[in-house]
Amino acid sequence: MSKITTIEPFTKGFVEAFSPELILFTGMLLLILVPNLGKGTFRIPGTQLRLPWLMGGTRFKFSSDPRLPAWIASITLGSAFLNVLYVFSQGLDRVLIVSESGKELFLINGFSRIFEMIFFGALALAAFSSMNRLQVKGIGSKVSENELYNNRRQADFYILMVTCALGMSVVALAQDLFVLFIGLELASFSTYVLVAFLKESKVGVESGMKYFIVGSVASGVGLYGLSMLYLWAGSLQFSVLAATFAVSGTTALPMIGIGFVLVGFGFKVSAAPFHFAAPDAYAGAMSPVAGVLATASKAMGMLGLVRMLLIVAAPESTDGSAVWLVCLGVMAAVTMTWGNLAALGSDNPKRMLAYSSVAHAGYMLAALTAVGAWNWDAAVAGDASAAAVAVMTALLFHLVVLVAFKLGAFLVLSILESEGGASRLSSLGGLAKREPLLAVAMFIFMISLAGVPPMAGFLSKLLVIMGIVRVAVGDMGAEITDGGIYALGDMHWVWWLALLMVLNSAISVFYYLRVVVVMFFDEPEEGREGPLPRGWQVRVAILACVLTTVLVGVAGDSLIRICEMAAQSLNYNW
Amino acid sequence: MDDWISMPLVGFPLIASIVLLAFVSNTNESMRRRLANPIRMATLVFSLVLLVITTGMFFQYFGNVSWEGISFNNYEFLHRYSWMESLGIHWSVGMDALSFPMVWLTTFLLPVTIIATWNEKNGATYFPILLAMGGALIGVFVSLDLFMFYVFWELTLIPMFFLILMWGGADRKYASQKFFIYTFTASVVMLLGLITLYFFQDPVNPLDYAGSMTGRTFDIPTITQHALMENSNGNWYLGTNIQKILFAMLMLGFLVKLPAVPFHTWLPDAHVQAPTGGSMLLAGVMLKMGAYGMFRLPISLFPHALEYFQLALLIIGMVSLVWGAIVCLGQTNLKKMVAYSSVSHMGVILVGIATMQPMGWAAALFMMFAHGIISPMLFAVCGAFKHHYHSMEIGAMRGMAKHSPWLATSMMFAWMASLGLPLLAGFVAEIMMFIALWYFLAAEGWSVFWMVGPALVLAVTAAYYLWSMQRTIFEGGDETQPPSSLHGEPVPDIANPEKLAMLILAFFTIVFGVMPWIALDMMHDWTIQIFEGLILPVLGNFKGGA
Amino acid sequence: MIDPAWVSALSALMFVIGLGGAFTRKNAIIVLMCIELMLNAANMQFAAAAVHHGDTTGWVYTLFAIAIAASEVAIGLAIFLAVYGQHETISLDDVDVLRN
Amino acid sequence: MASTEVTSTVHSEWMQYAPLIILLPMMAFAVILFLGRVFNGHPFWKKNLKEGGLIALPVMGASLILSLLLISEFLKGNSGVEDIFEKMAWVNTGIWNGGSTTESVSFGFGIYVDHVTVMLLFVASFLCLLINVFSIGYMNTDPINDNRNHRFYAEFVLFCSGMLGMVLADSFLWLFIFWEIMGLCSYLLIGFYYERPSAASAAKKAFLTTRIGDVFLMIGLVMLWDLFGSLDYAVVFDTHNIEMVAESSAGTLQWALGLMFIGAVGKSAQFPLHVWLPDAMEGPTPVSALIHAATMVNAGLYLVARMFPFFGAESLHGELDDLAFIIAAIGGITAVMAAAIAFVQMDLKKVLAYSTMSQLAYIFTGLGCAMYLANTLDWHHDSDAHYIVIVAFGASLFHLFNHAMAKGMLFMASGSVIHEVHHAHHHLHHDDDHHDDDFDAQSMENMGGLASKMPITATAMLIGSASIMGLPLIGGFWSKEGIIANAWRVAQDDPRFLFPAMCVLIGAAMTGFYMSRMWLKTFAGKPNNEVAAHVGPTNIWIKTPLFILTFVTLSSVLLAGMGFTHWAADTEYSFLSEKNLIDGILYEMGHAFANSDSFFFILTYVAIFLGAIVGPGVAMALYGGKLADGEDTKPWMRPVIRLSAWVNDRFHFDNTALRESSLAVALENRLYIDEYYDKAMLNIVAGFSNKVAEADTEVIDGTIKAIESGSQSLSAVVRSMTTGSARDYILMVAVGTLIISLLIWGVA
Repeated sequence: MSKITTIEPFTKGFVEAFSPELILFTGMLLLILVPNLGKGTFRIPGTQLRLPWLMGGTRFKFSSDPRLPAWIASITLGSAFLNVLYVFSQGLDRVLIVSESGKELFLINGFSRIFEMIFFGALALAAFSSMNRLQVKGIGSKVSENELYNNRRQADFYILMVTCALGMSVVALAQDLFVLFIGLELASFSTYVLVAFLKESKVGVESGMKYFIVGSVASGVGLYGLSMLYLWAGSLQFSVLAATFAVSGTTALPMIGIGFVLVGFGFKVSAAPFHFAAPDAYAGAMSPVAGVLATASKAMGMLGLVRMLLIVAAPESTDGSAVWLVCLGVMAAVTMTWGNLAALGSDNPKRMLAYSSVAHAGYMLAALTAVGAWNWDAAVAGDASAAAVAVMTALLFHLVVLVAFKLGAFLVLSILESEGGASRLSSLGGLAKREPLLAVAMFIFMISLAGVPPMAGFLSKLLVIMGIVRVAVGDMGAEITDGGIYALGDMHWVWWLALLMVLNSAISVFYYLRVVVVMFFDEPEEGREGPLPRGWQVRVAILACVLTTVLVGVAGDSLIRICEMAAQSLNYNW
Repeated sequence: MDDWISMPLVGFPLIASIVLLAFVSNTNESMRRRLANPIRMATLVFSLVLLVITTGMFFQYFGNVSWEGISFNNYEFLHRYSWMESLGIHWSVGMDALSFPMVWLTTFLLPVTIIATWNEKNGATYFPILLAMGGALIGVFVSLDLFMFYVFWELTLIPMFFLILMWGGADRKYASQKFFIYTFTASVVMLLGLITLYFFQDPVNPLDYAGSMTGRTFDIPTITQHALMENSNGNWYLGTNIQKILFAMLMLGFLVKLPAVPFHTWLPDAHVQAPTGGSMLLAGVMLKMGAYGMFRLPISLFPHALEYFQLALLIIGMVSLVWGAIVCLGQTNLKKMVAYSSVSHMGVILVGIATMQPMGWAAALFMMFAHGIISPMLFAVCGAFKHHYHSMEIGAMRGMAKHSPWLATSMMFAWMASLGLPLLAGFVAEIMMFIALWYFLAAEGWSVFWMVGPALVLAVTAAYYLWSMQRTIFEGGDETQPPSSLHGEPVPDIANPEKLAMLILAFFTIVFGVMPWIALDMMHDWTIQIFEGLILPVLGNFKGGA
Repeated sequence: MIDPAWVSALSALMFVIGLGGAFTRKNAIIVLMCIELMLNAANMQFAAAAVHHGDTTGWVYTLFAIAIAASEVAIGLAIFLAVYGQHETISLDDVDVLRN
Repeated sequence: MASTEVTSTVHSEWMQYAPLIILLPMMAFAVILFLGRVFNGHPFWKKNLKEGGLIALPVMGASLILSLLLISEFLKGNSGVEDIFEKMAWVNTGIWNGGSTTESVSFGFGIYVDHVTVMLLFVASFLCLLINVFSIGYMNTDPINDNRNHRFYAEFVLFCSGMLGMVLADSFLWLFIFWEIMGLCSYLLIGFYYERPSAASAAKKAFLTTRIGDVFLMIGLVMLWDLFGSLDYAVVFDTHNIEMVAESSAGTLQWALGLMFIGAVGKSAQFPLHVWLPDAMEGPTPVSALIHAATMVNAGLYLVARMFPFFGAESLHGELDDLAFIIAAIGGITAVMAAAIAFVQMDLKKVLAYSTMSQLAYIFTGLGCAMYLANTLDWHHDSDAHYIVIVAFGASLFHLFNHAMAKGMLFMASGSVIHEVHHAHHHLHHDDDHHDDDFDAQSMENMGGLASKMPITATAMLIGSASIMGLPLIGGFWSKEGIIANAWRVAQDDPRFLFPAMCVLIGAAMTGFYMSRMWLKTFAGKPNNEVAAHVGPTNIWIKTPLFILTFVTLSSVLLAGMGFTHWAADTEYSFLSEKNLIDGILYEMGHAFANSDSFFFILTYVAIFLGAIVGPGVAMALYGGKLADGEDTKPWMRPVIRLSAWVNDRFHFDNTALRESSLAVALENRLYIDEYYDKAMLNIVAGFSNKVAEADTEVIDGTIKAIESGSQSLSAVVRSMTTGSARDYILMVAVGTLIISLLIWGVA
């Protein structure tokens, strides 16, 4: 493992380390400025002299191009993504950015990098594929809601996308709980507005309001939890919190504080019972935005949970298993079951995907639970820390590939949405006849979500189950060789989470397949027999998702290794 | 190149079908109609290539492999390529005398199915899907890696799902989903069992082909090798309880696939709604995946658990046998009846396994093979019946012997083969199963009355088959009008490709009925190898020995 | 100087009032106010803790939190306005097109 | 487990061709079926090849010749077993019975030739050929069979293959295999007129009923295999092996043999599995003659006869007598019951069918008695006892032979009658629709006085009936007397046997009655209607076999003289080894008519009195009568007809009351057994299966569906908690906060 370079902000190496964020920042500025470029002049006060300052007025042809903001955003996010990818491929330079007073602010390592990849990748895909989803026409007297997006509002849309990415990357890098929280709020506020972006429609604003109000309450609770932790530890630095937790972690104040913080992140990952707003939000938001919520935003929440639970309230603090073990186990079980059951009867594909996203959150929580089940402190020899790495690998892998097939599914819906809504299952009717390849893509996303081989979703679920089972089985394999006798009950109870998880994936097949059946079996809805809306960008994005889903499913070894590396870098000890 | 499996048998059909499908889905309706014939020919040729390869393997033309005398846990054409190193996953293929007959059967049924359903609608997509189905099925049988096995195991669901959904009967929507979900549910439980098994390996002692991240391996030969190990306390491999629970979890997946009562209700629905080609492959090969899996994994890995569950398996098997047959009697739908008869025949396999006798196992293996030839013919007949008379109800068309002598003859033949007429393929397995069963029961001191139930099934089987023939082949003649579903069209006989398919199937039914040793010898050899190489050394003395 | 413990207690009370108000009141604006109450409870706690620990970071946290609260209000009000435009009410119970 | 060595192998020149006896017809099956399919309707095929009949004929001829060569070889003293496929054992498998290795087991195919084989081989191949000849005359002249005769001949030769295979097989397994093939052919041929619902249901009934027997046969075989580790005759009949089995599990062996006997009961149409045989008469007459009279129904007898070595084994002395009694008793019951039902049948073929049933029952009784004797007497050392056992066994086999010849002939003759009546009917009514009217060509109501019209047929029928009735000196007499005598001999030892003994004695009188009734109603008296008056003579294909068989039946006295009964039963005995022919005949005569034992002396004459005087006498009194004026018949039939007319004149009585009695009604309804069976099938089996099918969908699949619908409604509940009001969501956040805090705090 390479050495950690510690630098202060704006010193040597800072630009390299922060290059993705700087790219995003630049992109954001461009997004604000470029669409406003025009023949505007500035009249020097008191004179008739007008100096052209290129802002406002009649805009130039290129700056009034409705696709311009989307291109800028896509290129910005895409290059940020590529930048991270490049950095990643160059080996993991670990950089710790500290304040002048020595407080750790940001840590750049494999773990944060991979989350940045998830965030930027998801947002770049969403931005790129929204490009022709937002049809541009002049605002007439009678226009459909889709036609309302002139390029000025498009600029807003993409600015929010980029700020969202910025906020998320702050979350990824933060080494201070409060910094993390600020990043989280930045991203959250962006998503609130993005969800409510369809302000000309009832569902749009309603979903935005619900998402905003419930999200605010959750982050209010979380912030209060932070304040309690601060009151207890005197600092919100992870390193300090972890050290303090090891000493006096089991008192009431930190326990409740951690619980409150969990609420804040729980809302982001849409864990039960904080998930209620999520289906409404997904259903009301535009599909690409919903896709971002289900992937990047969820990854952000999960990242927060990981930081909180594994770094701060680390399992070795107590008798080997984490204090939050039961709590998280219950949460995982309830979340995955609830999500699947609710999705089972849902007729709205977007709600269905939302509930499925809740279920996937449950799977990830189960994985996280497994990490807490075993004392993975490096001091304990043997399989333990390797097991924890394995579970974390599974979690990261799941988050990464989720971008491909979850977002992909939403992108398919987005095409239908721009045609006139995708809020009923029957909207998908006859997709196989209308555009076979799109139906095949959707089919691949669905079976991947269900966890059917050979798709990426299967591999990710397999990894998660493997992680859980590995923790549950522990060292028994070796001990059996030495003469140990074990029964089912000797396995850690997280094994039952794995069982619940496989049963849940069996339930989930039911509703995923229903989508497939509708696409391949049912006739198109009336008035939707014709070809689907055109637009190559969204199709390219879907193709990218399909390829990722299939290729990772068939040959995911390198991604597993990348995730493993990232997982290893989560903790100095690992 | 000496890897005759990976690309030629598995990769080639899968890739070819994906290429064909991708090509077809980019074309319009009329183009697709024009493409149907060339694609049909292409898939036929492809599948014949597969058949030539496997037949060549049998005749030792390829690879010069003698299928008899492969010792336990050794495989021919064994090739391992690293696939997902971090998890200990390899692309690992190989065949032994257990899998080879199944592989041959698959490659044999594939062209026959294509021929039998020569005029299926939407041929441009139908035939490539059949080809994909074949590739996936072969993949299941040649996999020597748990992960790979599971991947192919599930992969078979997808083409079959589409076959039922796109070409099935009126209620295909329900049936295809039920089929998928039901078997998927069972196999995810199996997956959890596999993973738990995986982690019960000992990572401390160096394992072959272990994953870099996990320290364990998915390699079936390596894991099977462990089954022979005892720990220092003289305990069973993995210990009593763990073996039992893993055995049960794996068996659940296989029992549902087989299917055994009470996990069988997906089968009638799937069969009744599936198109002929789907039914043929489903009954011919897919059900056997269950039995194959049992032999390959739980039995080879957990002999002690098998001993523990012997009685349970026996009861499940007997119940399947009897229940399936009795339910058949109560059916009025031709295809449903045939579907339930499959349940009954799969009961034979289970009972054969439960006897824990080489003869019983050989009976089970031969039943897998024989039923794999007979049941496609049954379904081909059902399919032709439906195709020509637009009805599946027994009695919708009578006096077939006059109107459609070919179909009547095929039906008579298939029905007779299925009810276990001697010198047709099914008989040998049945009689061997009965001998092994009584051998076990007698050694355990059971009364002969326990034999009567399963044996009376033969009479019940005859009853429903004869009853259905009475109402289809016989009677009627001039007096009975053709079914109203024909709308006054003349009553047709089956078309030439169907005739050809029936002839091929009938021919091989006779061949393997008269000369069972062609396939049985290697199966026998496999049972002897596993008994002397695994069961007896591990179990020592167990129930059923005299 | 007031014992930070009292401030903490007050902040806890504020938090409970805020949280309780958030799910008992229908009017979105009032709920927003309750949320502000919760945030301010946290702010007070930060301030109190900063005093308790003698750590200035707490003050900084408070400042940031206030900024967050402010932007939250801005966003919230904007959304409520839009909601009112479409639904002609901002009663949380009545804005329930999306359900199940 | 016993050893699986093959004991003796004798190679002879003709043994190696023995498989051809089976294979030739089997190949002919495929050839005829294929050519028939291809050339159906072609004039050459129809006229010159008789739709396959002339392909079958040489094949059956070849089989007969090969059989005869084999038999002569055997008679020369080369007896033994040859495993033809020794090198490619049919089924190789293994069994584990303790220890660390498995034992290999194989089921091979081979040819086994002994006295019983040879006897039945001759019967089968001889009758197959004759009936083939008959078929050409019978089937190809009936327009209803046009263009489907190839099916008949194909199935016919397949049947022959099965029958010959069963006889020649060297193990019970292959016996069973060929047995089943015969069953299939029987099914196909009964259902030959597939368009008739009655034929379809008769075929089904035949297959199913025999299948029930077969199931038990199979269990028996499986048990037998378990005892001996093999099903080869050479192994299971080995004295040493039997000793080993007898030591430990004689009871199990009796069970095994008993279960196998159930198979025989089904195949030979004995009570209670007899119901299929009368219905089987739906098939074409040659089929009835061959399968349902002469050969296939003998398979059951053959199977029981094959069990003789067990009964005769010293080591099983006295262990199997219960089974012997059951065999005899079943025979006794069936003999009387079938004869009684035959009393009231009007259908010519049905009378013969019940007669077949009854006579087979005689043979079963005879076998049962012989088995009893073999099992209880110390016949291995006592030469008197040896003689008794051998003669008892031999008599049964001899009756099998006589009955097969006579009954084959009777059926062919009846077929000839039916054929001509049918033709006369059509000729008379000039109608082209062949199967659409009420006219029943098989009913004796439509016959009468045919002796003058069809003299050859009438003669054959007369001789055949006499043989069945056991008129002294003719055919069946020799064997029937033996059976009755042995039954009473056993009854002296074991009072249980009084029952079968009485049955066979009464049965003799009954046989006399119904056979005479049949002949008289058909051939004597005046034509019952116009059709009968116009019946003409039959064709050469039909006459030839009748002619031949008449002589065979008449010459059975020669066979008796040659010591058939000894030879057929005793491996040590060979033809004419002890006496010359004349001495032999005289010995048999003396034995029959002047028995030194007074009991048997009286018994013989009682039996003769009952069978040859009482039975026929009553029949003559009721149905006798002169031919129509101006009609005359062959000289040898004139006295019979005159006698019947005389008896009728003198002793005629009114039997209306009897005919209308409830017994007669019951008999006409076959004692309601079929009805009970049908009801049981309909109510119990069908009802049960419908219930099970219902349970399958309602309970098993219902559970699955309930899980599905249950999760759907659970889903509705879960989803309804997402009320749409943000307030509730916030409430849930608050509640969640509380729970999380409690859980974390609580656990910590």
